[in-house]
Amino acid sequence: MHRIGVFVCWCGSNIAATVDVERVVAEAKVQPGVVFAQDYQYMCSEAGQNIIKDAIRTHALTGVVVCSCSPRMHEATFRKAASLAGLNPYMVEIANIREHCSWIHKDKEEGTEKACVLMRAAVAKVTLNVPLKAGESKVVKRALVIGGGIAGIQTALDIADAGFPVDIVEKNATIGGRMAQLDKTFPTLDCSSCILTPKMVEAKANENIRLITYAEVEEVSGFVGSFKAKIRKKARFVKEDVCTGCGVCMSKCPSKKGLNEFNMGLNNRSAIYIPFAQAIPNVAVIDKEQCIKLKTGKCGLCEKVCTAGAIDYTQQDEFIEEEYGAIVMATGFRPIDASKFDEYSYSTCKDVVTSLELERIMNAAGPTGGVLLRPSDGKHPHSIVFIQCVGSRDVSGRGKPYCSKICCMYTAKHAMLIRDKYPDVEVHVFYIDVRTPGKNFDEFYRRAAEQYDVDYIKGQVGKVYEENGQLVVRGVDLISNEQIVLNADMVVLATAIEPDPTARKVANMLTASIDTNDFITEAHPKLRPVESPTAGIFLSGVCQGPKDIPETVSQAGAAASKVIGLLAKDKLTTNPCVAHSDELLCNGCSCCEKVCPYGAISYDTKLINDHGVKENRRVATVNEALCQGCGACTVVCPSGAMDLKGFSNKQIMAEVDAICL
Amino acid sequence: MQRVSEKVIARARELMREGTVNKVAGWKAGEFFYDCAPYVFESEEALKDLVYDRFCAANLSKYMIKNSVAAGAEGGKVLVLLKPCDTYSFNQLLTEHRIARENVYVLGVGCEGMCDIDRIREKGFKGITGVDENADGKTLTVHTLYGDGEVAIDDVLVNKCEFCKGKAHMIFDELISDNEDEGPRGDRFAGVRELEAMSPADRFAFWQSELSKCIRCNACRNACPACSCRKCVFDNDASGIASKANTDSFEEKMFHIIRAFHVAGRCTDCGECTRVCPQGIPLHLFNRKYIKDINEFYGEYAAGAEAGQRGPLINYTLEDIDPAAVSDKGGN
Amino acid sequence: MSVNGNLTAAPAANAPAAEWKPRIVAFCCNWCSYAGADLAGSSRLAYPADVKIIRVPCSCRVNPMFILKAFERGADGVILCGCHPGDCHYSTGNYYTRRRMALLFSMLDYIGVERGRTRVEWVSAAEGARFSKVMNDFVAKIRELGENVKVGDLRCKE
Amino acid sequence: MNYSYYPGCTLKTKAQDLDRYGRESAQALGIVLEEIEDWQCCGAVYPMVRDEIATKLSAVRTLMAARDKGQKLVTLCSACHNVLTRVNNDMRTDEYIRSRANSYIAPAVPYAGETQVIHYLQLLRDEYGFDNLAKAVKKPLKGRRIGAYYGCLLLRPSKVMAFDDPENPRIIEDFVRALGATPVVYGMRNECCGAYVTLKDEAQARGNVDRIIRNARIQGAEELITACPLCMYNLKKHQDGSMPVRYITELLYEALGLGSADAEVAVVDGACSACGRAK
Amino acid sequence: MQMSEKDVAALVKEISGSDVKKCMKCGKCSATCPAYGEMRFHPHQFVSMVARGRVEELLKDPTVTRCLSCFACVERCPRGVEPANVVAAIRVLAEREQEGSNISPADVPKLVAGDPEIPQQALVSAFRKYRK
Repeated sequence: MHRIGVFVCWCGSNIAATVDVERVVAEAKVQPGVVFAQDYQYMCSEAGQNIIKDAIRTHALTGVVVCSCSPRMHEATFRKAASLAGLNPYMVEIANIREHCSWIHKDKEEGTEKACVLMRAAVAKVTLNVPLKAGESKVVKRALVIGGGIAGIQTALDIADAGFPVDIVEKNATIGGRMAQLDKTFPTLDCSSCILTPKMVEAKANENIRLITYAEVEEVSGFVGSFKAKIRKKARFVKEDVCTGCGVCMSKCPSKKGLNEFNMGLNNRSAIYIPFAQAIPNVAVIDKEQCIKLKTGKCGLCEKVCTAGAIDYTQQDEFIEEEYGAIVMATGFRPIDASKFDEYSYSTCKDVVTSLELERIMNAAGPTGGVLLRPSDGKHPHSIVFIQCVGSRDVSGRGKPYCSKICCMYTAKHAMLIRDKYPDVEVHVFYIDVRTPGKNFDEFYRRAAEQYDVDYIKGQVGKVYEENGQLVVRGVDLISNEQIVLNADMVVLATAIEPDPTARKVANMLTASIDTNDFITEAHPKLRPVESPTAGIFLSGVCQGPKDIPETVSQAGAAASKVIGLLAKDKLTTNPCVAHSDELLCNGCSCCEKVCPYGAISYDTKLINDHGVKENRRVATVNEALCQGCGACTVVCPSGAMDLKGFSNKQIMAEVDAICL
Repeated sequence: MQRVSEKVIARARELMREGTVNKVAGWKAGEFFYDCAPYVFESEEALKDLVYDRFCAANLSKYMIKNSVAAGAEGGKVLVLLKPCDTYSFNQLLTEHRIARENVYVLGVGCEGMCDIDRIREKGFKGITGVDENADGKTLTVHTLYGDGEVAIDDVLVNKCEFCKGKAHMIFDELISDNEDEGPRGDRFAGVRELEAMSPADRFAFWQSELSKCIRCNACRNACPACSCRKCVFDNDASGIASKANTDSFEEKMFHIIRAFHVAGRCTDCGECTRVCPQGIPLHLFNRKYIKDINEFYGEYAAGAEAGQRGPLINYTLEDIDPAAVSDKGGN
Repeated sequence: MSVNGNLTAAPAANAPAAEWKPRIVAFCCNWCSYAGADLAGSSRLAYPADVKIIRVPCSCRVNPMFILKAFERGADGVILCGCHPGDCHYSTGNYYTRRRMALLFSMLDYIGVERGRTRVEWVSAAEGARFSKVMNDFVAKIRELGENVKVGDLRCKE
Repeated sequence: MNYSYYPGCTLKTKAQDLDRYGRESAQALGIVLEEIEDWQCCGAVYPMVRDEIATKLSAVRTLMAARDKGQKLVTLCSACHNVLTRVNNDMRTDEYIRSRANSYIAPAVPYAGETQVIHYLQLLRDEYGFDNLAKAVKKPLKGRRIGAYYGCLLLRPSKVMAFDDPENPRIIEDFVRALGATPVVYGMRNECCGAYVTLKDEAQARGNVDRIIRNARIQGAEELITACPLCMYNLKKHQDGSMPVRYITELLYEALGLGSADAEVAVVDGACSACGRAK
Repeated sequence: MQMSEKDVAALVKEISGSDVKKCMKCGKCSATCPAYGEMRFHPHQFVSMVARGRVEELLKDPTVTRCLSCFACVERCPRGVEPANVVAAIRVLAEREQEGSNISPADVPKLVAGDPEIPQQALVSAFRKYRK
């Protein structure tokens, strides 16, 4: 039998002035199941709490209703008190007779009446409460970072510094990512390598960090605190621990016609190669599509010249299986394919380049040794036109609907660097808007225009074509309202960026949700920007949305601190107000699975004993560690198999009933 | 329809004989020629009772939930005869993982519309002893104790066929059909629009008068392929709406409204609910209201047009209309 | 403009008959609207006592059955409040609410429960004033519509 | 391979070369082009405003004729191709236009865009195959440096025309290559020739043609080819005659060894037989 | 009945089928327009002025007929605005108001006499484009 106690708080005069608390007590006493009711000036005070505790013990209460302020204020207080008195804390319900009643009504009669209804609803609910117990789950104290660019490196370094082991899985042969390809960084113009490579070295040296390069995550199972990942380490055909990175193999390799990815295909590399001089690990890798030995069985030159004996043509892909408590996505971005915008003649004119290609051309370690030369004939250009927003803010279907965020700044950077180093070069920039929110950003852009005399033209370019070894650029100057035709030696396209194509695959594996542009969705756009809605999955860098280096690094740190906070716990307490599926009622229709934002529901075929009939059925199971208790699943379940603990169908129906009495 | 019928029956026997299937879900004539009921035939011999005529309106998809599993357990396959409209239900059940597809052999059967014996009677025929389809395919000869008469098929179609969705099968392993798909027939939302045009008070009166006829026989629930829960919420005490204890009449009163919402976005408009209702309640008007709203709010959606579709109620877009658009539209 | 004005003016002026008080159920999500209602309270922004709030974790927890139950029990209006679209604590909950309620309200109207008796409003935790205004508006609307049909009698024709 | 063929008015009068060599070449390749009976003018320009239905009807009739024969509809003139493809798209996707057009024409079977409209070049590329065409070439046009002039109508709007990459098309270049000649890619090949504005203001059209021919010449083209009679007219009229311009079918005819297609053909004067009512 | 300027602008939006609000004012339409020099108003201005309901000036401008309907602006617009359709709608409305003002059948013999090479296509196009 229910033995409910009702406690009515005066809250000084806050409640008592508009609610006749004694009448509420009297009314409570006649509710079915209520065996005790009392009012007191301040229920939340120690004395008030003692009244509750004593009553629980004395009257062997099975449920408690406190008529007081908002549960958002003191629900935890009263639950704790109940639990100290030996009652399950989830057997406490609050009737909010202050914020929702006494404070908004002036008429005491009206206020009292309403307070009685709210009390009745809470009593009706609490009679249907069941004791709940917060679950616990283990935390594996190791983190996985997917992606070894600046975002992944920074996150890993911060986690490792806190004393937790962390693995970086990088799909390329070296860590470093896009930042390694950049020449200078805005707005300070410091050299990208100079600030990145020390971090790469640090990652390599840190004993808490394991670098798994040339590798991809293949499978992930489990949930927050205990994920299991299977990682494929692709065959390098070079023993990683033996190779000294001397580079002799590269010079002797006869197959030199591979496109150099690091230089955006602007020059070639050998079949056995180290991506760039500062690569970490500084170990060669063989491109198996290009290697003569691997394709035909003949050659083997690199093996002969390798004094360390590091070459192994028989190497196979390896698999690593590991458990992790948390996973960070840092999968980064790539520029979109500029050939989708061939009104700018990217496909047909070599001197039309993307900004990332220009970055390599400007870089001392790039294909031209850092000298600004036209790709077509290697001559010095005298005029350069930059076109912004190529494929950004584009809803025509060819580009991306979003602003890529970094292009305005890097274009200003390029323009400034060119004008600084080669004052004879005329630089024009066609822009729609110049977007420079960020510390010292607008000043930077203005410096390009004012100090470096970069010609900013508000308008777009409609067509670029080649004539006489030069590029003809037809554009519009919207301010002077005229169409202009410029001759240029080079055209640079500020192409939009898009999430790296691996992001979608990885997100699917992690059941992390992804938006229509393939950026990973954050748990809350404002309040939980570095977490995925899937517990235990964190976001670092551009995989979440376009951002520059400072933003990436700060987000990387934020993701790391979230990971550290998680790994620091020995056990995870789980919210007991979670969904639960009744296997006997479940149809196996998968509707609940589809609306769950956390991937907390899975389907398995199980042997079900339905009142003596045993059969294999496809039924839903809720992972209580992942479920956050929103209840979306309960409504789509036509059979009512899915219910939410603490807010069950019956409980809410009882409240409705009590209110509409 | 005669030609298709013969081919279908012959083919069903053949598949049974060959051993491709060991069961056939089809229709069997009952006591009267017009009460063709779903039946699962388990031998070639039994198939002599298989019929396929103008009175085989029953949708057999739902029977595949149990029978596909059972057939699998026996290591066999079940043949199911599906008319074009039935295939939508079949697909929807596949979407909801209710049918073991690998154990079912779907024979799509052509259909030119099913007839409603009550509507024939309404034409003034008494003592009907039999009905034959005439060669023109457009009329029926009605044999009665008092002589023969003729009636146009179009005038005696069951409601769902009056608003036929089209002659195309959405899924099949094999197809026996002579029909060209002419697309949907009639304006199936006309009835909904008519109601929408009434005042709220008149609408309430309309439904009150219709729903008061309900005797809670559960025929609609039993026939409906979307109403296929292992245990209905109305029979589930924990749901808070069941009325076992009889303390609460909620279920009694709101049964059809709740049922309609439970099948919203999943209902294929197969029309079985209305067809089987012994009290003649136009239950399809609930379902079509939801379908019409879904189409208008979220874009055309036909449940069961394809297996694996994501239904409108388990989906959203950022640009969805706000419920205010509904609240404000009427205004009163 | 006085919010309180709405409260006192209506009954006194023209309600000689036995005073009818609307029964109004408000479902509020825990993270935004319930907090918004708390803020309305702590800011002393009045709205009629006819409104009774039921706390749910998310607007998407509200099963259409709850609303039908309320109407069956004689409620005159039901309002559902949740986080603004895009701000759902659970990311996507209110998007599903939006669809379910649009369809349910349209259906309720179809069986004769006027459209004005059902409403969804998005109220954030910071919008105490808005919460109060929404409730005042809603109650005013329900008073204007008067007593609801007896949905409970849907199957009890004389 | 049998196809419905829609020549259009201009191909029966001023652009007979485009038509004649197209037909004869097709015949030589074993492609049967069946001219639609009693065809009417396509309308010459696609009516761009949504409330103009009547001007789309003759195109619908043509499309319907091909539908009734169960054949793909082959066009040769760029303008006809543009109009027919776009009206067909309207009939397929735009309920408003579809229902209005059908109620005007009131055909036995309503038309809903079932016909597939393909250009002669697409016929060669997708149905016959450029590789097969290369094999059928008897007199390869070796050493000739030919610039493709696409103009606007074949390519745009690309979402509807779905002809080729609208900014970097290659179908005519591939065609030229199949005929054994050397294609010259130049940027202005998809910019407008001046079109009908030539009747209003010759100078405007001349400016356009100047830019196109200059760019083609500088990039190394020695002759141009086109599939559009109006482009042909503008390209020839507004230059000094130093850049030869030919129809694509003339070149094909020549490469197939069917004879030499001299661009100078007797002008057949008189009223347009099919679309006389426009006058 | 006289329509207000606002109504005409609404009509332009309707018959052009173009959503002018989607324009982000990048100017690519005007950058790409081959008739830029011949037209008093340029594609981006058409879009902007129609969006703001200022169509009177556009309707009075005779240079609207210089648009080539080449669709380069439509093809290259990153926002799917279709400026050429807006220009066409303005042109058509202007022509509907002033029947046959831009070309008349009487002009044909003169045109053809001046140049026997003019293809039918040009004549029909011009008639379709320049007359109601």
